[in-house]
Amino acid sequence: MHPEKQKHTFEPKIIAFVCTWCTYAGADLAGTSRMQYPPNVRVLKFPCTGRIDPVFILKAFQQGADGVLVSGCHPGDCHYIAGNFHARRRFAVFRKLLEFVGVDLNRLQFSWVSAAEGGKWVEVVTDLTEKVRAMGPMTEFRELALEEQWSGAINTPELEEAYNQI
Amino acid sequence: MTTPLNYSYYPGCSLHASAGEYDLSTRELFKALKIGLTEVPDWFCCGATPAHNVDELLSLSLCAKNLELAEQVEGDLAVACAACFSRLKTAQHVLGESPVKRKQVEKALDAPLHLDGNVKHLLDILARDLGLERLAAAVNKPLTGLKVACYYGCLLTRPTDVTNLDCVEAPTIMERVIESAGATTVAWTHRLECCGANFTLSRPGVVIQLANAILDSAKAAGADCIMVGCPLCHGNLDIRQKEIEGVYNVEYNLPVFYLTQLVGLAVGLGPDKLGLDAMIVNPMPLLKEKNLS
Amino acid sequence: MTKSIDTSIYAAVSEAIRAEAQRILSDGTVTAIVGYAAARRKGSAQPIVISSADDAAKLIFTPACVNNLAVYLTKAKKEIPKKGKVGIVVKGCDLKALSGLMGESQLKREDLYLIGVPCAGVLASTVQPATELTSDSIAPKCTECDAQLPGGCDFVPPQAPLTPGQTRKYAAEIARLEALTPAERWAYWKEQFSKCIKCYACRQVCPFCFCEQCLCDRNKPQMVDTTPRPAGNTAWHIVRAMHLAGRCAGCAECERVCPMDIPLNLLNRKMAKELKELYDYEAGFEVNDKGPLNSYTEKDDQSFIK
Amino acid sequence: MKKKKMIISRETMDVDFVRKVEALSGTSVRRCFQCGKCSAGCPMATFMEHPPNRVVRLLQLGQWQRVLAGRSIWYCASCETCSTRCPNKVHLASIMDALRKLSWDLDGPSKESYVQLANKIFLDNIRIYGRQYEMRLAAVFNVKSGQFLKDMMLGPKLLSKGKLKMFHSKNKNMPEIEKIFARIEEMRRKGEAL
Amino acid sequence: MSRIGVFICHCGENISRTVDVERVAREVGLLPGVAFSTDYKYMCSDPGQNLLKKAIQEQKLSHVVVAACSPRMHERTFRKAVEAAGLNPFLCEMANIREHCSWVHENKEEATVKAVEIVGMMVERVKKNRVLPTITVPVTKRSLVIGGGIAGIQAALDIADAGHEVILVEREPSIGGHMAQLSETFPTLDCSQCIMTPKMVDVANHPKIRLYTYSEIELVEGYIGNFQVTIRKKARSVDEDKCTGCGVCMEKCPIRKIPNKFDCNLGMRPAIYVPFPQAVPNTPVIDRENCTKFKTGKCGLCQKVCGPGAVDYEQEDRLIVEPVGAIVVATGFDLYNITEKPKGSMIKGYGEFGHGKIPDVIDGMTFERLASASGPTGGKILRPSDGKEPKQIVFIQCIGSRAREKGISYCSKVCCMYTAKHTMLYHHKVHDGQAYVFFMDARTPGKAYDEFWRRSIEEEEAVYIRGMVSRLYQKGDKIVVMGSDIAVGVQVEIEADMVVLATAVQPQAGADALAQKLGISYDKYNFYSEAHAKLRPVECATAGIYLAGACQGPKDIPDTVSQASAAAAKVMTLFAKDKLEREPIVARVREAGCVGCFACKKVCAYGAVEEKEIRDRQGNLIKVVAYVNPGVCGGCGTCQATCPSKCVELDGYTDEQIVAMIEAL
Repeated sequence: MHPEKQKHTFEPKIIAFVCTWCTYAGADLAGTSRMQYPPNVRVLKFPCTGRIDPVFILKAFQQGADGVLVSGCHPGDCHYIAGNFHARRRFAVFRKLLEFVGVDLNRLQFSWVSAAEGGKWVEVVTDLTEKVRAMGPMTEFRELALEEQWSGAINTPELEEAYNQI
Repeated sequence: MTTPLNYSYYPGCSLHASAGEYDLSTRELFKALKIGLTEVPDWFCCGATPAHNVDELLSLSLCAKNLELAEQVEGDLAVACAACFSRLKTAQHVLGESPVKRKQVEKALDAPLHLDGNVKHLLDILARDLGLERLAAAVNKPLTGLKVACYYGCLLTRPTDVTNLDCVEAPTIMERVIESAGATTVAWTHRLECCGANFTLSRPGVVIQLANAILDSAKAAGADCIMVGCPLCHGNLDIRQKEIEGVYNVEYNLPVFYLTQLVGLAVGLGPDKLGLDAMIVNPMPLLKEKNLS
Repeated sequence: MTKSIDTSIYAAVSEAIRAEAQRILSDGTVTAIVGYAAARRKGSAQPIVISSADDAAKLIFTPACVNNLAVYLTKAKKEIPKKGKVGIVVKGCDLKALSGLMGESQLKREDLYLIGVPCAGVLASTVQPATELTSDSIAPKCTECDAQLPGGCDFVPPQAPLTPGQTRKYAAEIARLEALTPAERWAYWKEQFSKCIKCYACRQVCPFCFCEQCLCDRNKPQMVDTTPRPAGNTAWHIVRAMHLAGRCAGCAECERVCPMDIPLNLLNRKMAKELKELYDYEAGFEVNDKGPLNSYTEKDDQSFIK
Repeated sequence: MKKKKMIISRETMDVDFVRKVEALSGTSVRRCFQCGKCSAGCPMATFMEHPPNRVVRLLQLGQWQRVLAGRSIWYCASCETCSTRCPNKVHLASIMDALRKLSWDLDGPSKESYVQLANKIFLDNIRIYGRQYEMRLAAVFNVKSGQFLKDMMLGPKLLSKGKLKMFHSKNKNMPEIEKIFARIEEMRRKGEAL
Repeated sequence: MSRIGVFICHCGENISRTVDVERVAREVGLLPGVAFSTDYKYMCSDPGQNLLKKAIQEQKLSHVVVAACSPRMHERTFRKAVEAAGLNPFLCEMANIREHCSWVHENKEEATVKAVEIVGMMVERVKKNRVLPTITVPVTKRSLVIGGGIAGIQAALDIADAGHEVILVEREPSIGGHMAQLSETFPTLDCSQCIMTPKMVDVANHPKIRLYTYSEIELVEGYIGNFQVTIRKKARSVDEDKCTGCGVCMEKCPIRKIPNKFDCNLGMRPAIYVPFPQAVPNTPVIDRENCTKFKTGKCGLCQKVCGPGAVDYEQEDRLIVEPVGAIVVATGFDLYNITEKPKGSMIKGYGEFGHGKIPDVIDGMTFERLASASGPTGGKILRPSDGKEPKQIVFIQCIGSRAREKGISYCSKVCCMYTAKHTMLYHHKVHDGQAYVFFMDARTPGKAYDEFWRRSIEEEEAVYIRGMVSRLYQKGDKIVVMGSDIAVGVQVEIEADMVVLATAVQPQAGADALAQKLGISYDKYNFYSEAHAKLRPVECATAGIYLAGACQGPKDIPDTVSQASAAAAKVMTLFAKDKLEREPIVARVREAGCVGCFACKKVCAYGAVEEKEIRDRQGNLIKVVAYVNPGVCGGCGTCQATCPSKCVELDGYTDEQIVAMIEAL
């Protein structure tokens, strides 16, 4: 018995950067346990959260992601000894930077999901999807990409025509 | 520097009826200890066991309403009756955990819920807020030589992780409080056993059997008296004691004090201020014997 | 209210620098000295490299000596350090950058002769070189300076700078921005970044941007859009701030040289503030083996992680 | 009830009823693995025809009629010893509450009428007076249960000790109480609450 | 131009039930660079793999994407197949459309669209994959075994018998572990010490085994084939080379009343002691906390009486570094106890049983010591409180185990059997006594196990009561047991003389700290995690580290010995080759761009980054750059994320590959 599926007008794109040993395995466990979660997430596998460059998060937003999830092993459980500890500092600082330039941090989630936490994976992904869905699309970077220099206002008919012909 | 202690006070129905001495002694004791106590205006029954027994929604709604009323008075909510205490705490817990039930109760009250206030049993206030040291300092007439069996009953510490008064299986808070008042406590086996509670009305036979086991255990451990924090326990152990003695053909003669009565004695309050005359098993011979009256 | 700032010691400081330079060049302690000399316009100053004791008289220190000379030891004049030990005139802020560079294996302490200057502040980039130094004309970074007297140098003139308490300009601006909503902040920075013409002067002048190939110039893969358009500009400035986090010593050269007046140091200061709050890290005179983002403790804050 | 053979099939196992119990009690019935620790510690087990663990067992089999027909649930004192000690975190005391509530709704097919009667009078008292008056509670109970002489010995003694108040004081919140009762009834009528 | 082949697996119906595989194949086939795409019922089957190989050769494919289950499942399988077809295995990637798609979604349209996108991402990624040559590293053919219980002893003997050196490290002063404490063993009732002590002696005498007792693991560095292990050899205060084991010191020691942990604190020992008479090595150790010499500086009697002059009060902890190629972890278990636990701890105690304060309520191990002929009572079952023989004895099973409320949900596996054994031992020793057992389920799978349990009831007259106990309390010199018999449906009360609790098996205290040193994973109870529950039950996910015994989960002796031998076999397999091939997922430095800031070196947890001088032809130093030792590199990529100019790249996870995936969104 399943509840009637709700139709949404906006389906957010969520990108998840995960480590292969814990969170990827946790997501696998969610699968083997046949848990259900929204299909909005695309998973990118890394050996370790230590490998995840903040630039990837930026790149993901620029490529149209509405939400980004970064998830790895719990502290002390890193397969590579300390990658997640380095990542923890790196992202603690990076999110402050993004916040300062005006990115709503509700779109950027960090989590520890172990290989045994299929349920937590489902919860984290579902929560983020629903949260971002409620917030609507991430327009900031997308609008930026469409803009030219000096705010990109196309304010004369000639320019407009020229632009349209491109 | 210590900040003055002030509480809103929920006596509960029994304290306005059969357990009037509990109410009286609580008010007098707190006055003597300079702890403020303001009765919640126009509180009503928490629903007690019958309500949650057959109608949880009603029970939760009544408790939530009382918690709302308590908000009108400054301070944490002090509760004397163990059953009221357990019910109010449980309601807070359940409504905090279950959004479904919370919604239903909000609807029944037609008002948003106030669940953040602290609900504290008198024991908690004496042992933690006031502190045992300050309590001991207020003792004028230590209960030296009085051997007390502290009876917790069911509801002071239960449910687990909800009342948070003390360890659910091995509580010591009553012992600590009354030892601070100079009394000796006895180790006995039936501290946490049920007395039959509200079956006193519908199935008194049950109560007589269970209460007998408790009295027997306390007597066997060498106690002079029993201390309780619940009017229902008190009723079953004190009011029915003579009847029990008759049924089992034994003699216990164990006065059953409310904790506020015993602590009140130690603080130096007279029998009239503690309602000792309302006790069915007359405590006066014992108190005389121990030089406490 | 405008308060004037006492720069009377600068003359004596200049004198002391010249004498010391004369000495160390003559006795061969150093082969060259990087310092400041007067430039053509009245009151202005410019960096100079001298290798003869005769040129020591050219050295000065004035409120116009704004440059961070550390950059001359790394990429700008890479050949300089190789000739032998080099002397360098450093303000406190510049010294922090040097310490950072030493921590990142770009310089060795034993290759340097540090001439520290007691500094009461230098001029803002927005005023003319001959302007009097006041609480208005002072460079914003100097309002937050905690390093008027450099420490651990080989030589520091004995004069002590006097500085009045001042409004911390970056702190105030950071607080103002933090109080805004994310959307308002985004609008603010969008406006600022849209001015950027990608001239990379900020990169050029930064002592820490010593990479031979900048990530932002790479095209395989292209991590950051290289064209001077808002999307790429925003990415560049975010990446720049992130790469400098935990390294930037606050010399504010980036902001000074920006032709479009983008408040670049604001981002750097914000990062510094966060690192202070999170890991109690501050750039200082001591050489750290590891920066705050190259190290960790097991108890680091993780309240933001689910 | 005579011990009838239990015919088990999908039809005779009333899973919906069990789900209702689980919703009301907020605890799982299936989780119980029948260790019997609840029955071992239950002060009332000797008065019950089905000890607590068996009440849960019957529920697991969807045989609620057998449970409600007996007096076990009405002999539970709500002391919560079972819930406290259950190794499996089955909150049996809440299950008992839920069963009594459902039995009450079904107008009590149970044998145990005294406890139900006491509860009923108790709740009526709250609705009418806002608080409980033990004298009235006892008096009405004795009248309604036909035990006119029960506890006769206690009455005068208690009265003399001031333990039974004959009169009740006024409560400003009485209209509120009535509204709460009414709203709950309304919700139930509309099916918004169990 | 790449010629990518995409293979979509149905996984029977596991994928095709919710993902329209034909449509995925069709749509992916249109992507630039995709030369071939198809779907098949079972890609991992032989015909599936043949299909893949044939397509590579016939279609001249340059890269392969297999869209199927999780790469954690079959990446190896497909990379092997690709290699067999003549392509470099690292030109093959898997798209996970089962665990991450078909199994977690129900809507076919949504799942299909997602699958297309997942495969599309992997297509873009694989285009950037490079040929990676396999890396070979040398293997140090010595192994470390941590823990000297039966698991560690068995593993050490097996490996040593195969001719490889073994370093055996034990925390306690003697090897033997818990098995040395047992009296008899089920289901044969042979004496534990009779079968255990010869093995302990074998260890001591084996030329290939180096034994470090009273020692702990301080630090583990390196990787499979090349670990560097630092061992802390705690100060024993007795020189092992000089000591002859005569025992005079122990006889003369004036401190005699220290509870002996080996005897579950029932017996007493002196301050200089061996835990039990058959200890290996038979060298005493001074318990510095209780020794008068160490407490006050006076005494020194043991040194005076020691003929060979072995007692050395100045001895200090020593750190020893041992290079090893493989590690067997055999740290065993500890028993749960019912005492009160700190507030907020995951595990709770048993207040209803008095929190361990009733003296005659003991645990199973204490009963073993009472029953053991070498125990403190010489094998007599006597009450700790008054030394009387208990005539009514109650055993309660599942204490702590299967008790979600107490924080442990698992079954401890051995208690049913050892309780049955206890009833027999009791019946043999106290003929007029009666044993009762409260139990929920009797779990007796195993050869001759159920027969053993039935024997305890049918022949040894133990009374089994199906039901649990709610409360225990002291009443006079009896313990009142309030239980129930759920078969009868009544409460049961027994006035017992003694109660034995079958408490849960837990990992050793500090198991998590050791796991963190080793870099292996563990579950929420701190049991070590195997790489695969069924197919790799003795290996850790961390290569080169193997598990034996109860540190991985509750086990009885036969299971433990089997697993220890299996772990030893794994070590021998590793040692069978001189060089080890390893995945080439390692970081490489682009020296041209490296400016030598060594941020990479600072963050590398493996110490894999070295400094390398670049010189011109005349030998002049041009610059110093970073160099990653591929043998040491763990492959986490933290260096790359840290490098500001990205001049260090992790093969297999390059920026190009990752950016390609992000851009494919």
